[in-house]
Amino acid sequence: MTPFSFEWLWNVEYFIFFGFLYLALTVIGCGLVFAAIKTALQLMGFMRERHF
Amino acid sequence: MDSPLIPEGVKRCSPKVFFFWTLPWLGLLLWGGLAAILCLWKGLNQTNMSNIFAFALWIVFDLGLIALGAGAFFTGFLTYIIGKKELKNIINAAVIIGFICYSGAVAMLGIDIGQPLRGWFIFWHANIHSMLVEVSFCITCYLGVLAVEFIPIILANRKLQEVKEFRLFGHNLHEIMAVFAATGTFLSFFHQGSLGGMFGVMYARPFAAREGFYIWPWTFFLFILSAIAVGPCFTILCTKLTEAISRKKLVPDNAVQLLAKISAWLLSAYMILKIADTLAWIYGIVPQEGLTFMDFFKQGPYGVWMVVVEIIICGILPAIILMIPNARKQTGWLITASLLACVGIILNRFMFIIVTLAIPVMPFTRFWSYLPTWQEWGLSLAIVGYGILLFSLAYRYLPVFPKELELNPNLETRTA
Amino acid sequence: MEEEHVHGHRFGMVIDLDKCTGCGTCMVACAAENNVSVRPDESDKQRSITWMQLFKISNGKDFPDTEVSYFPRPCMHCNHHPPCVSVCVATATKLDFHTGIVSQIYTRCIGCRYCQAACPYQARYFNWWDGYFPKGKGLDRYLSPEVSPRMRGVVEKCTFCHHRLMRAKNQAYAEDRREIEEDEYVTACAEACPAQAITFGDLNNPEHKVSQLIKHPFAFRLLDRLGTEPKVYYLSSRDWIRRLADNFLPGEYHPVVNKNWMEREWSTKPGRDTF
Amino acid sequence: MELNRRNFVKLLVGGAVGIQLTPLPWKLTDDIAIWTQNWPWVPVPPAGAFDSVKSVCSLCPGGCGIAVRKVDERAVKIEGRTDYPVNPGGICPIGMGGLQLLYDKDIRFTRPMKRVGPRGAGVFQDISWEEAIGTLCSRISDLRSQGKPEALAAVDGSYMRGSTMSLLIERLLKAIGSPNYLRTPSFEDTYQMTSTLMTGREGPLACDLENSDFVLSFGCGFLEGWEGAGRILNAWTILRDKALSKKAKVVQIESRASNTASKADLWVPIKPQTEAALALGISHVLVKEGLYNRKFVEEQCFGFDDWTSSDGKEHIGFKTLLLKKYGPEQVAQITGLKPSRIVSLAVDFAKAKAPVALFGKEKGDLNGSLYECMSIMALNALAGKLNQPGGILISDPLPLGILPDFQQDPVALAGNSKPRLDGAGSPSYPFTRSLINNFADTVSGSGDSPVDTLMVFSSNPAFTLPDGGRFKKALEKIPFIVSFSPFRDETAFMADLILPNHTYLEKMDDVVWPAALQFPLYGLSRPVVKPLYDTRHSGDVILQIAKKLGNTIGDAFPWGAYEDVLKIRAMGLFKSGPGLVHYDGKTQTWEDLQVKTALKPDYKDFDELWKTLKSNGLWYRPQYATGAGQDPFKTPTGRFEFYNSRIEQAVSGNTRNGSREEILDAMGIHVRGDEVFMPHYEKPAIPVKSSDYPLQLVPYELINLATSWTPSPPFLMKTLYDNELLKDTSFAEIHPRTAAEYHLKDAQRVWIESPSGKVNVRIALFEGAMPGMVYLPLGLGHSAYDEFLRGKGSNPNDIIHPSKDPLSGMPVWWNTPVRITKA
Amino acid sequence: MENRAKSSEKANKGGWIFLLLGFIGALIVGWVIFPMVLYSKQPQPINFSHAIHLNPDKVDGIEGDTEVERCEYCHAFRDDGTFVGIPKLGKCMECHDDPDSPLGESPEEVKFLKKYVATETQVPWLSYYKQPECVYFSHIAHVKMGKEACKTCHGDFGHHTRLPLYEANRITGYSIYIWGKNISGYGKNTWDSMKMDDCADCHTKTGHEENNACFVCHK
Repeated sequence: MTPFSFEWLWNVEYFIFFGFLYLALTVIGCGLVFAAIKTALQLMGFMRERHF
Repeated sequence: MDSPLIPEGVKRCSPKVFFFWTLPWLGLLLWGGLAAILCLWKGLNQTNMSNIFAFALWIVFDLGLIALGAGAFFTGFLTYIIGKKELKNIINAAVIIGFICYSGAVAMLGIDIGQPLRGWFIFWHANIHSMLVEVSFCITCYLGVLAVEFIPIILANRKLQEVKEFRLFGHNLHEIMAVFAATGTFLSFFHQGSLGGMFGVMYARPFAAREGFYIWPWTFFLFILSAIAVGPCFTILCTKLTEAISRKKLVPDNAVQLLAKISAWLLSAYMILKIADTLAWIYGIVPQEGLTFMDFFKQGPYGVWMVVVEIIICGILPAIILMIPNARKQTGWLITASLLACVGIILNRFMFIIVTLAIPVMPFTRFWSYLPTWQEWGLSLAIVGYGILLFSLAYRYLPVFPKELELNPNLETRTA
Repeated sequence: MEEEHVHGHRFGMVIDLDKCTGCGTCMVACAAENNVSVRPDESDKQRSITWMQLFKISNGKDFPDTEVSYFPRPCMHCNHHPPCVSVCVATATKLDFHTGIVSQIYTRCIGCRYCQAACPYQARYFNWWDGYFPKGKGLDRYLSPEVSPRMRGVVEKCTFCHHRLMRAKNQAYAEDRREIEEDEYVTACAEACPAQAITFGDLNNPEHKVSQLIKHPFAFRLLDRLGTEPKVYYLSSRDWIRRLADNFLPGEYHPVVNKNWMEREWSTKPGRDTF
Repeated sequence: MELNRRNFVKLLVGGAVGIQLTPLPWKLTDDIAIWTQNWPWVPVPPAGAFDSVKSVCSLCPGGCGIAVRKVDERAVKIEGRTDYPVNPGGICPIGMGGLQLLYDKDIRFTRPMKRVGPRGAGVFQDISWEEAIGTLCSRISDLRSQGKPEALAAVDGSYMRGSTMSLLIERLLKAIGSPNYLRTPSFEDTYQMTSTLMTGREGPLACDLENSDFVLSFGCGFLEGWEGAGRILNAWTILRDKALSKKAKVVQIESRASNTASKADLWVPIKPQTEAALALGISHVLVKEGLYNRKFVEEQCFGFDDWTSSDGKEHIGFKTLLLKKYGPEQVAQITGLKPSRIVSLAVDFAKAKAPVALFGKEKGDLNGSLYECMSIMALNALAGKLNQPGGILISDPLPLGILPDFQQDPVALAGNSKPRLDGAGSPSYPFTRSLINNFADTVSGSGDSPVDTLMVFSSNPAFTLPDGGRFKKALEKIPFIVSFSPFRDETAFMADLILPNHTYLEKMDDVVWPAALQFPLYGLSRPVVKPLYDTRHSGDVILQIAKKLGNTIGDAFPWGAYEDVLKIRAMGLFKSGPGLVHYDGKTQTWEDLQVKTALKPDYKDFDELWKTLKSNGLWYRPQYATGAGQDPFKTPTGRFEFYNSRIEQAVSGNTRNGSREEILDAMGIHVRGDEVFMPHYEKPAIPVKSSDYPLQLVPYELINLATSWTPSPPFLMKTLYDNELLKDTSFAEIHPRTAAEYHLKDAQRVWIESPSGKVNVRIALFEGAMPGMVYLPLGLGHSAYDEFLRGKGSNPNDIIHPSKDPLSGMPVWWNTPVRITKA
Repeated sequence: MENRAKSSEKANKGGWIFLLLGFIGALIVGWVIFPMVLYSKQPQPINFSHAIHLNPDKVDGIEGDTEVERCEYCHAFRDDGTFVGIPKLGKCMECHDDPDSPLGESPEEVKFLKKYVATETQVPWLSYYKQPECVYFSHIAHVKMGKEACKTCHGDFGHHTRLPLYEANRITGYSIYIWGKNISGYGKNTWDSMKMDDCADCHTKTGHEENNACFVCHK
């Protein structure tokens, strides 16, 4: 549910609940994107890849 | 012939043997698949669930799986957040087991609801007061996390490593694993808890109803505790099982022992609280609603013995065994204890689901009984098959156990 | 959710068990009014759908002191934190604070059945099958357009014939009224009961018969001590029936003394334990 | 730069990312969910204009007013009428489910048909109405040309005696020349004999329940659907209200803790069929304690005290009989009650202001025992409560128009002079009008069937007759059977020709004086929907048959349509005096019944009456049906007869046909002397060794199961408990101790076996069942209709082993010796 | 090992094009092709011109001072407050009573008279604004009590001379007017779409939140 839906209530419960949900999703998303971009940069040689 | 896929230097059985090994599990999958199709095509009348037993075998399986899968997030937590380095040798296994349990559970839930195609309503039209919503949110998110944690392990496959993109991507993901571990821990805490909450909040069902703290009934915390206490036991069981089947040592003892020790402490803590909770319930809620503890066991096959078994034989006993260093050092005892603990937790979930529903609340309504149909069994067992299959594949083609080579140096020479 | 709603209506029902004869007209009227389909085998009581259900009860005494009676059980439309509402994942069931009616939206329900597990009155029914309307058999020809037929895989329950409230409102609007009269909105079961055992009305309105009846010493509710605050009340002069309406520890139940019957008016010794 | 595997993967990845930024995945997800909300196979009821059509329910003798809610042309709901004086708003579950009888196509005949499969299989072939009527007519003409019109017979099950349909059927037979007009037995028959014999009045049972303050019910299933639930259950509620303020009391005399017994203020469990003894026992106390109504007995009764007839013969009076044979101890012996209970009942009965003793077991749609009925009548008389508020009201039949007389041709005259096949009206059964069970025995008894053609009207005797399947056997012998049933019932399945009637919601027909109503009322049902299929009103079909047969027969039916006949009948009402055709729904008809002020009709002329009758379906006269108030008794003595001169005449008048002994034996009367002519109790002769059949089968009825010729609407299956019907098996209620004797557990499968046959059922342990009895519900065990009813449960009628009721000769269905064995 | 890596490096050059290609292709499919495929189009049985009927110079007899009243002349309320919706043939035949004498000169009317009036068969109109079975909507509550104009939800239908094609969603069977012409689901006018959110938003804006209770609009 997004704040744009009429079922959304502007009260603290909703903020906390969905706040955490979207936070979790964002973290996961950002994590993936970060890894992806880093990889891309390394591939394009903008960034040194540590050897392992 | 699949040797280029097998991790460098380790020994695996011949493809033929492996093929035959997969057959029974494929069979289970087939059975489950058929059941699933029937249920989706014709509806849930294919099961023996009813208006009385709204929840049944599948939910028991789900809760069981999720509880046992807790090893993943907890081990992850210990490894990446607390920084218990020795657990790095078992974390992969833990993650895969976790992934299996959760993906299996979600798949079952998808078929268990009457309108699977509307499943996403849970998210879009969520009723945030429902514990089940909390559960669904966290489980799906956490499944995502598990997938992310699983990716580097997959990408570590010998063949995939050759592709530079994959190699780098996997590596980069692995570097920020702590973030995911943290997220996973957070999510898991909540859905494990909410699963308990689900039953605790059914205040009109005296057998399940519990007092609590703020919006969370005590079962909320008990479920978390029980899950993190038993999850590691299940991880241990699985690795021990793999070791037994592959007839070689895969995980250094210190890792296993550490897990066992932690389990021991948590299990003991859980037992203390569980007993306290049970007493509080017997002398608090039950009489409040005009019942006595024994009233619940007047009818039907479910007797007090279940409570006894759950708390004493499958709770206190394993706790003690794991608590004693010499005991848990002996594989036999270790496995027995872990097994008991796992049985205990499943029994606990069973009581909260089946027994709760089987006991009529209105004094003049009668007790109903329930037996699953082959469709229900099929789908449930299919998850088992799926788990074993996936784990076997992972074990065969991925470097699941980093220390495998070290622990089995003599085999090295013989590998091609 | 927790908020008590004194404003607006609070529709409720009073069922007189002395008058209830167990004839089952309410069940049939309900099914006919609400497009509940009939399956070839309705003897599978765990799966048959009866929004209004008659529970047969007995005082358990041996011949010739045996006595049977009935509990007609619609949805209780619990007034305080209905067990089913808070657990529904998709907000498919809600307590409307302006009518006191607990709604159930079939097209929103995803069929997780958590509400069934939570409801102690067994008032919620899952559609294990699609409605039974074979082609050309004609069973679909008497369906009412005022209630949408349900599809397989969703939960349904008594709605206090909410569509009749809408019908009454429409009528009122057509006559330039905003408020409706007591007798304009009555559930199908109450209307059909040949013994007039069921009274329906607004519990918030002191004028309405129901709000007077619930003050009667014989009035009680099902599983009252759970705290669900049902809006369905029962009346019975018989003690054993009132005792069966809830769980009691030994000594907890206090009989309602019925003065009328205490005086031994009739020379015959009445074989009833309320005397 | 070629599209190798790697780049193809890239293409896909790009696409996968891109598609997320379009509505496609999201709209699809949404639409698929919406698809599940509008599955094409889930019916969508068409909307339209709402309407409510007023009519009258004719599914049982209760004659409730119904309002059918319609959407455009579809009927969607049946509701009770609040502007109908019989039932204030409520109706019974069967009436409530009535729409399924209209719309469920598989339980109906949709057009005329002829049988092609074997009998009972229900395989038919469509034919035209012309062919159908032609076939029947040629058959009849053949019979007449062979000079044996009496080989034509008809069974009529229409609930109301004197309903216009019955009249036409009897008239048709008479015109053709057959005396063999048969009716399915109902309690009205028993009451009518009783009333005729004791009061000389032939009106239907009219009882003023609403005004009673002490209802002594000898097994009436008030809550099981007695005489139609709509009005009775409302009366029940009125009694409940009074009961709470201890102003009224209901006592139920019955062997089983039925709903009525449980909900009554007092349950008096007695052995089945000893009701007569109890009634006489109570009378004994009244007489002994001088609690009876001296004035009434002395002034208006005959044969109470000992007396001497004109020929100087000494006769004992009813009083002597009571005192001699029915003392509390003696009765206690018979009924199994405590003597004290009998005394107290009598005292209460006497004390009450408006007491009534009622008869008619269960729903009252099966006959009762004549002497038992007389004994209870006698009790009412002793209390002097006949034609009193709250009591039984002696009445004349509804003053409906009489159809003009007609000429019979010689063939008809010859045929009509032949004796009836069932012996009704013969010296053995002087007062009975129809004995369908004898008919069955005669047919199956004789070599080849004396009946050539049997017409069956609105009845299903093959299922409803409590005769152990005798009638079904008879049917197999009858060469040609014609069914006019709208439903695919058991009897119709035996028929060779189907001329389907409309269902009750598609036709105009009359409801003559709803059962037990205390004032005269004439209801007229109307078609609430246009007939759905190619069916025809049997009334019209009879007229068409008569026309086709022509000559005197045709002349006997000069009317164009059935409606014309109804109009003639209504004219009679108009002529008979003032009446009302509107009821406001407020004034309680039962309250101002005694108002003796002259009634002002609410119609100007007959046309208005007829018009309103057709639209509002109602004509009534809200006054006591006490005929000519002052001297209500039209017996030979002009009094209420304890000692019955008509029976006396019947017996002595026939001595030429044999000795008095033989005649009494033929009548099935075992007592001798003056007792024969007075209400008395006779221990029934059990035809078999009690050691072989130690238990007793008592069929019982449920208000939520149709037990007569109309099928139960499928909705009712929801109301049955799973210890009444489980899957396809019904249950026999027996007492746990009895079950223990035979080592039977709850829900166990057993055979219940009587001399007439056996049925397979499950056991339902019930503390409220009298030990030693086996209770089976009527209404289940159909072999016809559709999946909702076919093969569900067992029909007790199949194993009932009926003996003959003394004097009336009707089947005694309430005591069949049975044994029980594990299945 | 080494050269294999090299070759892969080579093939990689310009790989990004494909990534981009896929991306753009997807956008086109999603935004352009999908909407075209999703909806089926079909014409009404005959054309009906609201404009002509509402034009007093062309048609007299359709009385009413306000536009709403003129709408209600055909789209009327019954005595019990229910709404007629698209009028039945009987209503049309109040004026078009004689199949042989058209009142106007439109060929469509002739077709109408021949095909329907003559045979007295109902016109199988396709309803643009039909809400699904699960929805209960009281016109009288909105129009009479709520004083809402017809066009608030139906747009300015009164001035159409041609009935637009009827477009139905192939999956849901809903008329396109429910979701709205714009595939993205956005619209600027109140009548652009008829989704649950649209009803609810209006209720909220007009201060009738209580009417967002489920049972007010669902049956």
